[in-house]
Amino acid sequence: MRKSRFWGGVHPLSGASSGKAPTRALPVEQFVPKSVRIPMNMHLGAPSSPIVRAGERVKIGQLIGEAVGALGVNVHASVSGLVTEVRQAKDGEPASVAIENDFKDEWVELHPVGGVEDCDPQAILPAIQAAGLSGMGGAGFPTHVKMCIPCGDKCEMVILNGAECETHLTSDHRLMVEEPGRVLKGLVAAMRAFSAEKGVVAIEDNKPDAVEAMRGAALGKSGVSVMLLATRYPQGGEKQLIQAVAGREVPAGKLPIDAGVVVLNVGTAAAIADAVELGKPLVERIVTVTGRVAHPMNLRVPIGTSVGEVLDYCGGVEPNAKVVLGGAMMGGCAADSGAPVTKGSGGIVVYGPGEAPEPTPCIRCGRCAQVCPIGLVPYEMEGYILSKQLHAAEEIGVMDCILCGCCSYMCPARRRLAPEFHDARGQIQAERRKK
Amino acid sequence: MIDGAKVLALVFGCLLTDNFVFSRFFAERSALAENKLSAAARIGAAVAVIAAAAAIVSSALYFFVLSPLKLTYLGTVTAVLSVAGAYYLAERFLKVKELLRFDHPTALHALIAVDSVLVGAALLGAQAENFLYGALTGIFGALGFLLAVVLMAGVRERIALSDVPEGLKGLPISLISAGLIALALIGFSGFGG
Amino acid sequence: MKFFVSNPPHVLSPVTTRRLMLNVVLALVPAAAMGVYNFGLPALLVLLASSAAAVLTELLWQACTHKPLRVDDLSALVTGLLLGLTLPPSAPLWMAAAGAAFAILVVKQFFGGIGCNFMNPALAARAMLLISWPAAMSGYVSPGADAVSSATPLAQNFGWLDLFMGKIPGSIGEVSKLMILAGLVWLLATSTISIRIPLSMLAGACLTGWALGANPLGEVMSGGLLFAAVFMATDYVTSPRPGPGQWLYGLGCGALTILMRHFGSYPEGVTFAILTMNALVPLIDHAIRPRIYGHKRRERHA
Amino acid sequence: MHSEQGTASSKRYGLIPLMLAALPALAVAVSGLNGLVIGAAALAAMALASLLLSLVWKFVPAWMRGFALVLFAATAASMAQMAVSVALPRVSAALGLYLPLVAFTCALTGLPDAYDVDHELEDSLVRAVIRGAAYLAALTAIGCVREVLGAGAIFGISLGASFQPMRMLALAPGGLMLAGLILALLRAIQPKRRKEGEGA
Repeated sequence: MRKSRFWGGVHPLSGASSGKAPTRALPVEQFVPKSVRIPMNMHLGAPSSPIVRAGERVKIGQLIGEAVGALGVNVHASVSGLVTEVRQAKDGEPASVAIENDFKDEWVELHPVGGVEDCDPQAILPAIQAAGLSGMGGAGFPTHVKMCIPCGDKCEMVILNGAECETHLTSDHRLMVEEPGRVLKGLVAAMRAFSAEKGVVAIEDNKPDAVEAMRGAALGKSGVSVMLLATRYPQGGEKQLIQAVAGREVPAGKLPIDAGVVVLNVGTAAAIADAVELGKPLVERIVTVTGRVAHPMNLRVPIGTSVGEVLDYCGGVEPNAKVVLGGAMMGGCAADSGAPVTKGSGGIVVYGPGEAPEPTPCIRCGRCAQVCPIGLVPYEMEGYILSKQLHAAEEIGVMDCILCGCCSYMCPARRRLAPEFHDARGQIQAERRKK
Repeated sequence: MIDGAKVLALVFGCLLTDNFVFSRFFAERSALAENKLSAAARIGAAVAVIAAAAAIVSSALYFFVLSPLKLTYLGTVTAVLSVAGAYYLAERFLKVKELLRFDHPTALHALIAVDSVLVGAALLGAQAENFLYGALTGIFGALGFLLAVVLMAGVRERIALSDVPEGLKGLPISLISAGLIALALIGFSGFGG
Repeated sequence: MKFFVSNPPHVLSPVTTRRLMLNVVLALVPAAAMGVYNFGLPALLVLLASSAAAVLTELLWQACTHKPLRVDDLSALVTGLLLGLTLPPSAPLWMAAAGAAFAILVVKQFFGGIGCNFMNPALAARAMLLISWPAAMSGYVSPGADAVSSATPLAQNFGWLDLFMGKIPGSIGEVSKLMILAGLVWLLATSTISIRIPLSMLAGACLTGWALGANPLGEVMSGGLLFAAVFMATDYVTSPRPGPGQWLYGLGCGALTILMRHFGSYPEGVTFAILTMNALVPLIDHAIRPRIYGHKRRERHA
Repeated sequence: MHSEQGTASSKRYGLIPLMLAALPALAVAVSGLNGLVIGAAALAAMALASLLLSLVWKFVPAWMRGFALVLFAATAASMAQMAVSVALPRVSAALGLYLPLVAFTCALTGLPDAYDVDHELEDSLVRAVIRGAAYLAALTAIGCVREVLGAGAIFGISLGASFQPMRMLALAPGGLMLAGLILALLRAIQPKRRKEGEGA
């Protein structure tokens, strides 16, 4: 099978020390937290509004936060027990609901739609919306919005993103190996919802066991195939995946559906299968805990569990460690041990403390431009941004940047390119809103 | 009367080795002024057109009017008048006013004060062996000027993003850049014979 | 418990500026060693003088202007070494030092230091020396034989073996083609540079030489062309960004070199050719931009 | 942009704008003698143009004033050129068109602007002479520096064969770089005027 390519890209922590080695063969274990604090802003769009009060008893899967606005997403209780606190948003802290686990593991009454193969395709989307799905790859785009296709557009192909190109993470890998059937059911459901003819599971070639498992599950399913991709970051970026798998580009400023493609994370697909066949909302996800912890693990963690509790279970961390939610290339840092596991966090990676090296002047070596998967020239954009010429930076494409961090990774002068672009995009967006 | 090798030498000389900006120092200020490539090309083109026209007019006046009448000592005044004439012609027919963004009543005064390339070209046009060489000098000199303006604008765009020491910012570093480019263009000496 | 917080990415490629510069220095070692072997002590002294002067000038400037001391990035050493290798072994030491000081001070630091210069410092310094002291810069000595001076190392015919081993009169680092190629292999193997510029420069020289009726391979093998194609034209700061612009730039460098050799009044044109192309780099970068994902070509140009 | 600068530079009377106007002089100011002669010609042209201006200004109609300025400057430059070509024919030939060119641009830049001229006519002659003298000194100094360092001689007298001059300084690249350095130096000397030369 063809190993498709996209532009640029890097091989962070390549080879034996890819960071994935410690957890790639570890089966997923269930983690049971003592308490959870579920934030209301795990998705793109307006935060959900809490509909429970402190002192109330909730069961697993019970709606606790209602979607607000077009890009809103429902939030459900991930453990059963007593609501101890409903915190409103203030000082940059999001609104959240804290629940004390009573370990009774009680579920609310579930309302399945039916089997993915034979249910009413019209009922799939409402089920997904009710289940509170948002993209599990990290960006947190509401799944029902992604699957709501505007009139006139046709989705020809559904791509399941099993690339997992980020360093360290093995959660999607383990999901595909252990539950390929569930993942595939999600794909079939999505294809039926769109009446799409083709479904492709795209997997990097460093996960042969996942490929084998998915191929086995896809056997006999019409229109479904498994595609091998070169192992290169950011293979799993939505735009890069579409370029590699479908051979087309998403037009600038548009969504994948404008290229006739919808991309779903494998984790999201599994959640779709649960939502349709079992009526289960999204209340837990697989998290890879690795790096400088005593026992690296793949855990199935209820949403809202604190990072500190998970890390303690894995052997604890040294003081002042750096705890990254996600992979090394794009993952943000957890400020403290109270940070919750969200629908989008595929991993908790622990690093020792250590300042980033001091940036030195750019030597225009062009390595950043060579690895940019979008075809941008990062050093020029940075030059314009640093000399306060935001307009010039915009002209050469800073708004097209996907913040993958390849340029920062590559830069021999250690310049903080991607964070610079992140801030510049924020400023430009703020200016546009003013107009 | 027209020597092919000589014309070639003249073309190369005017464009590269004897460039109005890099070796004749005619037009340092306008050539070194513009940061934006597009703006530089626009202004440079407008000035180049006037310079070429001035050189042709001045050369024609010198060889067809002043020389026969033995009035060659009026060369400088004629050259300046040619610039004035060329400027008014260009302004009328080519709308250079908008290109140069002049809105000042004494635009001519300002233009000459800034760009000695105009008077320089006109004087040079009158200094050649005959009218043809004078006219060619004007045209290729103007083209060379345009080349210099565009080259310098490109370099200045880069300098604008650089961490130039405070005392050298602006004109000094532009002059040093022009000096380095002139150093490079010395390699073309000898071209065309 | 509070955690340590920083911006992603949390891993960085092991290649730093210093590592890249070190790669260049290592790539220069064979050519330098061969030069010293062929020409003896004077060559070594010239190399030492130019390198030391470059490093010292950079150090002094940064100290005097209260800028962070960055001599440890080795870029000044590279400049000094490159300049020294393009000088004739008979060059006076003060001249080598003056050239290196000019390179660092005027061409590099006046523009803001590393990464800001638009012209290759070593080459600009060589051009300065060439037009300032032409006699001292063209006194080429044959190795071995005592002081047979020849005006131009281009004009004579040498055996292939001599050419490869550097048994010909010429500049210290430019004579041994074999050692230059060894340096090229090292630079490519460590992906310090890409093959684009050296290859296109040699191609440009071959094509132009062929068009002018000269022996294309002879053109490439004579003078400092090979050395410049590998070490000078590939300077990051003064060459276009990676992509088609580099091919264009290389072709221009090669073609101009041969044209200047044949029509110019200086015997070796490679220095001026690359400097001229350096001045054109901002325009090349303007004209040739990579296409951005999801955009049609030329769409963004206002 | 040009117009602002043109009027602005004639309103300010520092050395920097004048030096800018006469940059072409650097092309030929490669020896002390050249610098001296071209500086003297510029001084004479400036003084003459001021004199002419103050004599006839009242009779020039307003719409012709801009043009008159240019004409006066050209006349003064021509006269300076003629004087030099009679007195020093060889130097005049070496300076070529730079002599009238520099004299003309200096005279023009030295003249007050058509609009504020009424207030400044009285002392314009004095100012022209003072500035011209400073300019003369500067060009002579630059010429000497370039002759000594670039050609190993001073006013034509060789400094001996053992001194190896840096010939670049006598050529165009050296002239441009030297001009840049001198400008930077001037700026350092008159820090308050720093912004003035910046326009160009």
